[in-house]
Amino acid sequence: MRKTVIPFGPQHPVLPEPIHLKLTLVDERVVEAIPNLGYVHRGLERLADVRDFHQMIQVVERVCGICSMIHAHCYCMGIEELMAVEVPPRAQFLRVIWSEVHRIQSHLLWLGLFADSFGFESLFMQFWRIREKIMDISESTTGNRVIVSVNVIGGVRRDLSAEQTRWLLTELDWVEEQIQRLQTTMMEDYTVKKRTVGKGVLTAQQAYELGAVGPVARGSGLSQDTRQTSYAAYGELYFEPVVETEGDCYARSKVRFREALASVDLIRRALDKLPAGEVRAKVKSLKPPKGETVMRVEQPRGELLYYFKGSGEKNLDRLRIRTPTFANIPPLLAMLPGVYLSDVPVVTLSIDPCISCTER
Amino acid sequence: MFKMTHNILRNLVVRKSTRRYPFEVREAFDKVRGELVNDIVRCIFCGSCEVRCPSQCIQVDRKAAVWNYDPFACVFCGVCVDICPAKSLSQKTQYLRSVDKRILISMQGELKKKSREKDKEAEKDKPAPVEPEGPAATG
Amino acid sequence: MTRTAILIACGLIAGPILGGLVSGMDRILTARMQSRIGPPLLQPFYDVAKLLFKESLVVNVWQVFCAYCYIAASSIALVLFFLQSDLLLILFVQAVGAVMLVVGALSSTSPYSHIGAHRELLQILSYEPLLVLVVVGFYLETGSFKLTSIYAWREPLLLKLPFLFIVLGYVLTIKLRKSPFDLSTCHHAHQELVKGLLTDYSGPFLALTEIAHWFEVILLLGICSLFWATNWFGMAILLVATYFLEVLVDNITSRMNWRWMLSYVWGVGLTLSLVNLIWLHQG
Amino acid sequence: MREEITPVRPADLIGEVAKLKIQGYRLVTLSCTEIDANCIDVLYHFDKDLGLKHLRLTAMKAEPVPSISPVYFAALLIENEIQDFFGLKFQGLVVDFQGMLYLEEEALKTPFCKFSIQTAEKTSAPSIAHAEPAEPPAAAMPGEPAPGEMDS
Repeated sequence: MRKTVIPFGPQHPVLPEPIHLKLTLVDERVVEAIPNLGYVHRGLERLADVRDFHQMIQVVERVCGICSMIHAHCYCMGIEELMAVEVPPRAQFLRVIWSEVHRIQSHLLWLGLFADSFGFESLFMQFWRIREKIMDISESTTGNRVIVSVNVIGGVRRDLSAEQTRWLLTELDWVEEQIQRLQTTMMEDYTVKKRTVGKGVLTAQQAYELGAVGPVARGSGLSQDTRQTSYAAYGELYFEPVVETEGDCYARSKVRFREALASVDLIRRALDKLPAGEVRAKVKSLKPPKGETVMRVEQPRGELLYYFKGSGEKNLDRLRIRTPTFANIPPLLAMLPGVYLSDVPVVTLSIDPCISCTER
Repeated sequence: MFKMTHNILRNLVVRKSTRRYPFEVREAFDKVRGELVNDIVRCIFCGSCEVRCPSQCIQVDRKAAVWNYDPFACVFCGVCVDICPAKSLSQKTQYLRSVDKRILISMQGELKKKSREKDKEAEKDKPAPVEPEGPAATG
Repeated sequence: MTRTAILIACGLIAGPILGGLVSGMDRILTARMQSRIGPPLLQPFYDVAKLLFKESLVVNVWQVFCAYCYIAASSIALVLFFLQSDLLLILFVQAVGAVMLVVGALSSTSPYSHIGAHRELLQILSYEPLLVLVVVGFYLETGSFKLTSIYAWREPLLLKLPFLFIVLGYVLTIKLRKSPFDLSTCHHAHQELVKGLLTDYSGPFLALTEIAHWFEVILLLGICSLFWATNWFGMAILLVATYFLEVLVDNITSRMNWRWMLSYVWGVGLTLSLVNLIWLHQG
Repeated sequence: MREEITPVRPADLIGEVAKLKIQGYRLVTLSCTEIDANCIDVLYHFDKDLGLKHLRLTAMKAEPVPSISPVYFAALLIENEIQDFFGLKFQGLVVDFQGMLYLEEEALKTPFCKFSIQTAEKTSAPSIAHAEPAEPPAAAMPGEPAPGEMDS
C-alpha cells in the first residue's frame, strides 16, 4: 500500500475557487481529507468597523459575487429589523425577483462548472451560454451584471417598467426551454451517469448531523429551505422545497436543475402579483441600528446567516456572516474518504464550494 | 449521448454565441452603470459623494473646489449618483475600457454660493468651465 | 539516394506543419460545436512558438533527455512511414517514444506527474495490443508488413477490415487525448491531475512534447489512410470523416476513469478485432 | 432578537448542547463578539424545523471554553475560526489547527479583538502558534483591514 499526499488546491484548474484540501491517498483512493482555509480571507466582517452601515451594503455584496443580491438582501433585512423600517410590498417582490434571477444564474454557473469537473467541456459551454441571457436580464434591470447593488435600507434602488417586465417574461421562456432541454441531455447521458451516480453519498442522517444546508441537504432528502420561513415576499408566493433522496452527486445536480426551473416559475408568479406603489421607504429616524438580531435567507448554495450587533453608532459593533459553504465543508469531509482521485473534483464541486464566501 | 450529438451538430449551423470583442461590441442596455462622469459645472463640492462612497475613491476639496476620483478603486455602485444633490454626477452606459496605466481624475471647478437658486443664476452668467476633464496619468 | 533524402525531409517538415494545422482545425471545429468562434487556425503554432522562447526551467535533467527522446522517436517513426518501411518497426519506434515520455514524467517528484504517468502506462497497455492486432489484420489480408505492398493492394482494406478500423478509432481517441480517454493528460488541463503527465514539463520542453504529439497524430492518420489506399479522394474523405468523428466523440462524452477504459477498450476492442480476424481467416 | 436566548455557564455547556442534539436540533453556527477587555460573548445558534434557538455563553478571555465539536462535528471549523480571530481557546477540539486555520504563524494579533491580546508565546516560540490569552493590555486598535476586493 503506497501512501501519497496530494495538495489539492488552492491553485487548481478544476476548482473555481481556491479551497485547499490535503488528500491522503492509498492507491488513488482517498483515505483522509483535511481542509485549510485562509487563502482568500479578506477581513470583510472587520470592515464594519470602518464603513458605516449604509456603506456595508456594498461591502457585503462583495462577500460573494455570485449571490451578491442575496447577501445584500439579508443584510438590509437585518438592519431594517433593527431600525424598525417597513419595506414597501413592491420592493419586497422586486427583491424576490432579483434573488431568484441570481439563483438561476448561480445554478447555471454551477452546472457548467460541474460538467467541467468530469471533463464534459461542451456541456459546460452550453450552460454558460444560457447563463449569459440571465446576466443580460440582470444587467438591463439592475444596471450591473453580477454585483447588482440594487438594495438599500428600506427598499430597492431600481424599479421594473411594464416594458421591461414583458421583455423579461419572453427571455425567461427562452431560458426555461433551454434549461429543460439541457436537463434531459445531461441527466440521461450515459457517461454523466457513470461519473455521478453513487459518488459522494451523504445519507439524510449524516446531512442533518453535520449541518448540511441547501442543495446538499435537499439532495439527501432533507426538506429544509429557508425560503419556507416566508421572508420578503415568499409567503405570498406558493413555494415548496425541491427534494431528492439519493444523496449522491447525481441527486444534487438534479436538485439544482429543478430549483432553477422552480425559480423561473417563482419569478413569473412574482411578476404576476407585483403590487404597485413605492419601491423605497422613507427612513424616518436617522438613528443608526441598535440591538442584536439574526437574519437567515436562502442562497443558491444554502442557508445564509447574518448576526448583527449594533450599539446605536454609525458602525456596527459586530457583523457575523455564516455562508452556506462554511456549513457544507464538514459534510464534504465526510463524503471524500473512499472516493477515487478521479472523482474528487466531482464530489468537491457537488457542494458548490464558494471559498471567498467562506473565508470572507 | 445522442441528445448531446443533436445539440452539438445544431451548434455547427446556428449563429455563434460569442463575438470578437474589441472589434464587435454589443449595444449597451439603457440603465447600465458604466463609467462615472462629473459635470463639474454643476458640482457644488458638497462632499456627499465622498462621505457615502463605499470604496472611498472620491476625495473632494471643498475649499479649493477640486474633485478627485480614482476610477480603479471605484466599484460603480452608483450610490454617489443617487445622492448627488446637484445632480452633477452621472454614469455612462459603457464600461471603462481596459488600459495599461493607472488613471487618476482630478477636476478643478469653481465655488458657488450656498443657495441653489443663486447657483443657477450664476451658472447662466458663467462662460465655459475651467478645464472640464483633466485625466492625469500617474504610475 | 536523393529520393530517400527528399522523403526524410518531407517527413520531418510535414509532421509539424500538418500536425499543427490539424490541431488548429480541431480547435476551430471544437469551438464551433460549442457555439463559440474559436481561435485562429494558426493558434497552435503561436502557442508552440511562445513556449519555445520561454525560459527553460529544468526540474530534472532526465526529463529533458526524455523530451528529446520522445520527439526523436516520434519523428523517426513518421520518417520511416514516409520511407514506406516496415509497419511493425514503425509501431515499436513510436512505442519507445511514448514510454520515454512516461519515464520523463516519473523522474520528477510531483504526485500529479506520477499519477499521470501511471495512467499513461495503462493507456499504452490498452491501445498497444489493439494497434498490433490492426497490423496483423493488414498482414493477413495483404501478406506483408511492408507499407509499399499495403499501399499497392488492389482494393480498399476498409471493406475487408471494417471492425479493425473501428478498433483503430479507439486507439486514435486514446492517442489524441480526447474524451472519454483523456485520462493522463488533456489539452485544456481542466482535470483533477492538472496537466497530469505533462505537469512538470515546461517552456521549450513542453513545446517539444507538443511537436512530438503532432508527429504522432500525423503517423496515426497515416495508418488510417492505409484503409483506403486505392485513390486519393477516398483517402481524404476517410481521414476527414474519421477526424470529425473523433472531435464529435470528444464533445459528447465526459472523461471516464481508467478502470472503465481498460474493461471497455479491451472488451470491445479485442472482441471486434478477433471477429474481424476470424472472418478474414475464414474468407 | 426575536427568539429566546438561554444563558449558559461553561461548565453546563456540553450538557445543554448534548440535550439539544438529542432533541434533534441542527447546529447552525457560533457567533462571537468581544464585549470588553476581559469578556467574550459566544452565541450558539441551533435550528429545528426552521425555528431558531440560541445559547449565550459569556466567556472570560483567559479561560478555555469546552469545545462542542465532539458533540457536533460541524462545530470544528467554526471553533477553530474563533480561536484564530479572537484568541479564545477551546478545549477538546476534534482537530486543532493551533490558531493557523486562517492566520499564519507570524501573525501576532487576533484581528477581531479591539482590546488586542498580545501573545508572548507566539513571539518567543512561533511553532506554538496558538494565541494564548495573556493579561489584556491597554486598548490597542488594530490597523484598518484591507478594503474588500471584488471576488466571486
